[in-house]
Amino acid sequence: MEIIANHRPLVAVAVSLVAAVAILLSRRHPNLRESWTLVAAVTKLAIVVSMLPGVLEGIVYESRSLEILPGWSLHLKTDPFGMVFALLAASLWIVTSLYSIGYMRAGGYTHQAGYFASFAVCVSSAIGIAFAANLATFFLFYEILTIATYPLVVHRRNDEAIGGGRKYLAYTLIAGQVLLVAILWAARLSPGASFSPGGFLAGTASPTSLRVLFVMFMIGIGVKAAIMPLHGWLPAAMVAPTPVSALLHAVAVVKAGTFGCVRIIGFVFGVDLVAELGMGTVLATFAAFTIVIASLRALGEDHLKRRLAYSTVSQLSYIVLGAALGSVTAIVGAIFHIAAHGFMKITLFFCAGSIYTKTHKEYIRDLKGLGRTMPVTFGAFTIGALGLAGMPLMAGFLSKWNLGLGALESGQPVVVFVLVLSGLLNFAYFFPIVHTAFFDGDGRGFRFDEASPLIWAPLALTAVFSIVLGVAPNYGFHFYELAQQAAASLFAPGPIMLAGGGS
Amino acid sequence: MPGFISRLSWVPLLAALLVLFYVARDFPRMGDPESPASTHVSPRYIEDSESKAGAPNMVTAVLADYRSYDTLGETVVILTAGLACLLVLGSFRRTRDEPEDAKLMVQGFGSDVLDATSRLLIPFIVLFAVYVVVHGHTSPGGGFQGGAIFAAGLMLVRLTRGKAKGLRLRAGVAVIIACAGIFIYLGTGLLSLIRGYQFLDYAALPLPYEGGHLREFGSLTVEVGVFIAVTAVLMLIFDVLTSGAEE
Amino acid sequence: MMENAPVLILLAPLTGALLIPLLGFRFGRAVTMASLVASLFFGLSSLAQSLSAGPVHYHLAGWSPPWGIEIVVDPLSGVVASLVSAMAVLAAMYSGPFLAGWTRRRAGTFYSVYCLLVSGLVGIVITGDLFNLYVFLEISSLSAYALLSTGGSRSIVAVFRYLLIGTVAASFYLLGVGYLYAMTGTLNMADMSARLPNDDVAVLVVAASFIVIGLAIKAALFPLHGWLPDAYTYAPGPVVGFIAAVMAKVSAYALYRILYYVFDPVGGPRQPIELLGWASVIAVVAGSLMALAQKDVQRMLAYSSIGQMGYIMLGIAIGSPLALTGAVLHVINHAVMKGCLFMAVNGVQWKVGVFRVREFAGMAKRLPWTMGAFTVAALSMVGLPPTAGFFSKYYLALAAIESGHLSFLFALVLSSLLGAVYFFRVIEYAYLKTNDEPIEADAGTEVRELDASMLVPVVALAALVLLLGIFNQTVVTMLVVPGLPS
Amino acid sequence: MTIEALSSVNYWLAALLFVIGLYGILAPPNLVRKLMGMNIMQTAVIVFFITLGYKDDATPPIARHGDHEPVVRNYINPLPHTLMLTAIVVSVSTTGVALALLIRIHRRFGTLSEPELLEKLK
Repeated sequence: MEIIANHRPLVAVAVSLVAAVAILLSRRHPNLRESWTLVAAVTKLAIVVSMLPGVLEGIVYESRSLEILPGWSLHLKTDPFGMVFALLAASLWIVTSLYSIGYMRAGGYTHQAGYFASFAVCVSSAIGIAFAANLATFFLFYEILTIATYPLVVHRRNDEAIGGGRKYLAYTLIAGQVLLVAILWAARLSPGASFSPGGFLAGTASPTSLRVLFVMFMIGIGVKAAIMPLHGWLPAAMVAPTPVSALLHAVAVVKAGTFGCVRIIGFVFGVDLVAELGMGTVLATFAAFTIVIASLRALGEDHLKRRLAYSTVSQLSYIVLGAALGSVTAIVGAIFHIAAHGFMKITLFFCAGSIYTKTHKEYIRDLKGLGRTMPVTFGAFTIGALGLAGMPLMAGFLSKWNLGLGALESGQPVVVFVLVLSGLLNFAYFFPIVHTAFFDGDGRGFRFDEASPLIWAPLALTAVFSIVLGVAPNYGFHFYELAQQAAASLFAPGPIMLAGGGS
Repeated sequence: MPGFISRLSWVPLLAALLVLFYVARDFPRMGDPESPASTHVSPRYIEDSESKAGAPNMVTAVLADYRSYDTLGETVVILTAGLACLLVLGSFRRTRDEPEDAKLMVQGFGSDVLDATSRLLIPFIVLFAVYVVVHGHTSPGGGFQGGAIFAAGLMLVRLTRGKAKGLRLRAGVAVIIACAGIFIYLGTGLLSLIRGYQFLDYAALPLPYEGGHLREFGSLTVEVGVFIAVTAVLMLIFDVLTSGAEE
Repeated sequence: MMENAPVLILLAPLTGALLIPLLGFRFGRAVTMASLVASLFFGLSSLAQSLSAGPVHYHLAGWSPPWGIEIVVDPLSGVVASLVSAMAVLAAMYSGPFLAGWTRRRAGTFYSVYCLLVSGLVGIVITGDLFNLYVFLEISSLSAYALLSTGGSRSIVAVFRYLLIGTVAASFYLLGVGYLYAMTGTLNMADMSARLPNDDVAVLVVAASFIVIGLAIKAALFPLHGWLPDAYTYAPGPVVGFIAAVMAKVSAYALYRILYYVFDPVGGPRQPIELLGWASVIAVVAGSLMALAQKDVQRMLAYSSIGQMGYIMLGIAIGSPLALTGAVLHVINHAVMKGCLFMAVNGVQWKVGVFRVREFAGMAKRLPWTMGAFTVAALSMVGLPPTAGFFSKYYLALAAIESGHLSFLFALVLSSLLGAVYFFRVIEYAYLKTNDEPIEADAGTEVRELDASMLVPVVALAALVLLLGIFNQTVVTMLVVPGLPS
Repeated sequence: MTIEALSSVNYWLAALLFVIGLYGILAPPNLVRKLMGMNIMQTAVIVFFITLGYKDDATPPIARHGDHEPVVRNYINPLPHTLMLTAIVVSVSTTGVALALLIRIHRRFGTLSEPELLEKLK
């Protein structure tokens, strides 16, 4: 367990910021512009992966640069938990950029320079959030993410998009202010503290005020994590081009929310404190309700992307639920689900986008028989759907299994029931799609008629990986191992505690 | 809104008045020689004015020497006012439809009586103005007063015999003269600055005097500068105010 | 020469103002730039002096205070003075194209008055004498009236109202000073703070209240802000950026200087400061609300200035080191960002001839750099990291929590959100809407950026907004904290 | 007591003038009257300062001829007079600018009463 002062985390964040500038400057030359994106994406992933072995051996790469707030420097640090999110964001950025290039060209979209630039900034801030070692750094990137996502949401420039953008800003900016107040308060309670496993707020104030503080944190974070009733912006933001929805829902924004949620619970308050404040149960209840109700809403939606959005709302609450339950296994499940859900949900959105590009169909009822002409797309879709539903040997199963065990550990058997129920609901709202696609419609024979490979290759890739993640969860990025280490660090305050304390 | 204010404004005003009356108790008794104002800073002025600043007229001493920086600022205020009028009203040019009184302003109110009287008075006014300036050190007076009187004399000419008469100044020229006047003041200060003293420290002036006399001459130069500036600016303002519009 | 730097900060622009008529009006622009740059240089050098070797006291005419007048450049006044002359340089650069169409003499006069304005403001900042402060207050006000009045007939009416209210304010200030003089017999700030009776007798309270009222009017604090909106809305393009950026702030600075360096912040009269606190809270909210109601962008900015002055006053009123840090930091930040906003908007107005929010549709395509700068500054006004506005707001909010005034905190948060609403409205129009009804000035969406001499200041200020944000800790530790009252 | 009352009569006068001036600025609809109110207000301040300078049975602050060691008691305080010279100059300048503005307003709108002006500005 050693700490290495090393600016690789900072570089990993900076790469795509530089790329964003380069993209804006070369707005006249599409190919140059997109090669910037790809170069940056590959570099970023390379940097992040290069730190993986070290992190697995318990090395912490730490980068402290200039002081941004009294007592708080721009402090980036690679702990196993952050690594999960960083790897997810970095790897999915490559896939998404490939996909967007194909998608945006096929769709003939305008303002592409702005699009790719904001995309790059979003990914930067996601990495920044992943590696942030104190609240100030976290908040800095959190707000940058908020603003950088806005141009993506309103990308289509029509009234619907503008309306969605307004709703998005209204939710996220208000939440941002609440979060700011919470952070100020935390800064008063323990100035300049940095995230540490087990938290740093214990015993700094009366339980009541800590409860209020916790609620404020959860409101500030919960909007991005789309915990009901704070989820309203998410379906509205569906007006964005599909790759953006994919980014919003699989990688950057909502994951930043859930990630932050776990950060706050595990590294600011500490699981034990949350438990003894009795807030864990409250949060768990909210999460459970979100899981069920969002699934029901998904059932009611006929618009494909909006159904996926509601499915996201429900799936994200798995993660919040795991963190709220606060037992080792549950948290392993939660952290692992960040990765698993990322890959599966992005697959589903890519599929939606591919369908839209090819057929401009957005509603499920129109998908009759498409499976026979777009086998790759719907094959991938099926995989993703099964995975989310928690089918064994799929990534989703692993996280649910852990969540269930964790629930039993922390003596909440009712949660298991919720999980099973939501699994069934998942089947209920995904299976019809698959069925319509493959078995409905006129019996025309099989005919391969996909959109361009730039579109179907990425989604095939992610689909395959989400199977791999289920079969061999440690293959490649060692997500499961990272999750286990992160969870363990929360409960075994040993040397890790010291290291995490940013000593 | 203004109507509303005008109907209710007396309420806070009355309150303010009462407060002011109330606090008047705490002031030192009027004319009390032991009051802080009479005992702290001012004694030094009274004692040293003549010996150190070379001016029996203590007001002039304070004005042109101890607090000469204030006076510089005050002269600049006048210049600013002149330039402001120039910017607001533009310089002399006739309007197409010049109002009656403005016509009068242009030809003057001249009648024989006025004419004779003013011819008689004006030389004395000008003379008195100069006297007020140069005697500012030993008797009430100084650059501002002198300038004001001199300008009044010129205005009398303008009023009686028309704008064209009596040291006709075009706006640009007036501004230049005013700036030159202030520059005499500023230059005196800069001179002492260049000679390694503090700004406006008359002790630095290269004149064959020392002590009070030297300072007396320093402040006299300054007063002259003020006199020129004030005269020019007052004439400028008068001419601009009585001139037609630019558009 | 350097030992005279403090007085030269003021003499440079003053000399410039005199030289313009003497050398001939055609050199107006050159002389102005030269003198302002010189003033900035002397400001920075005396600031460096004060940071390294403690406050610099300069005794004018060689008479030691309290008999003579002294100039005091401590880190605080050094920073503000440098800020003023820096903004002045940028604004002078910006004003060029506006005055291109004027007659030579009018432009020259304009520049001369502009120099006088700068010297007046600098004089207020660096003086150590209460009455001298009044003199320079009047110089700056008169020149401001003159400059603002060049904005057309509507501006004339607004300026006349400004003149009346401004003179009332000055009289209030002077009467307050008179009360203090009656109690102490001195006008020198340091000497007076030593001689003021330390128990708050009624006279002190009234004197303090008069000074607070007077300077609060000049600083457009909420209930006394009546002159500001019209004066700024109809103000001419070349100067409104500068006047809106620094003028009210200098008055706020003077208030701060008097309340914390002349009066004893502990033993002195507290009531006026309490009053100031609540007034500024109302100002913060009311300013934002009124800005929300505006259709004209420049008027919107004017009202948002009222709210932002509330921030500064709030910091001054709370008075803890954190709060004062926040206030001074916000003086710097707000000067930069509001200057950027006004210059950008007036650039648009000058180039395309539109002011209403609706007419900004599609402006981002035509003036990409200008609107980019506008957006950066707007985000900073809303207070989003990493722009400068966030950090001063952070200090103020922290101070509000620390002092237990949660209502202050609430006001700050609320005004950020309102700011987000009215600024994003403009941004939305500029970037997302396309102008369906063609603007009478000229339709078309081809890129037609501002002239370099206007664009450079705007973009430079926008860049400064980001730099001030990212390196705020450097600014705070190096410049702001040394200036806090001991 | 009577002495006390008399002693602050000047302060009262100044206060009264000040408030009258303030009223004169707020109340009347005519801009010229407002301007007069402004001048009254400035005069009030001047009266106040001059009052501060006064000393019982002392002469104006000009050293009598040959009086080379002036005694503080014999001369009134010169400082307020100096300051008020400046204040007078300031008020003159302000009035000048104000008049210029008024002339311009009258030329443009043909009226000097605020209500009409506001009407015309709509």
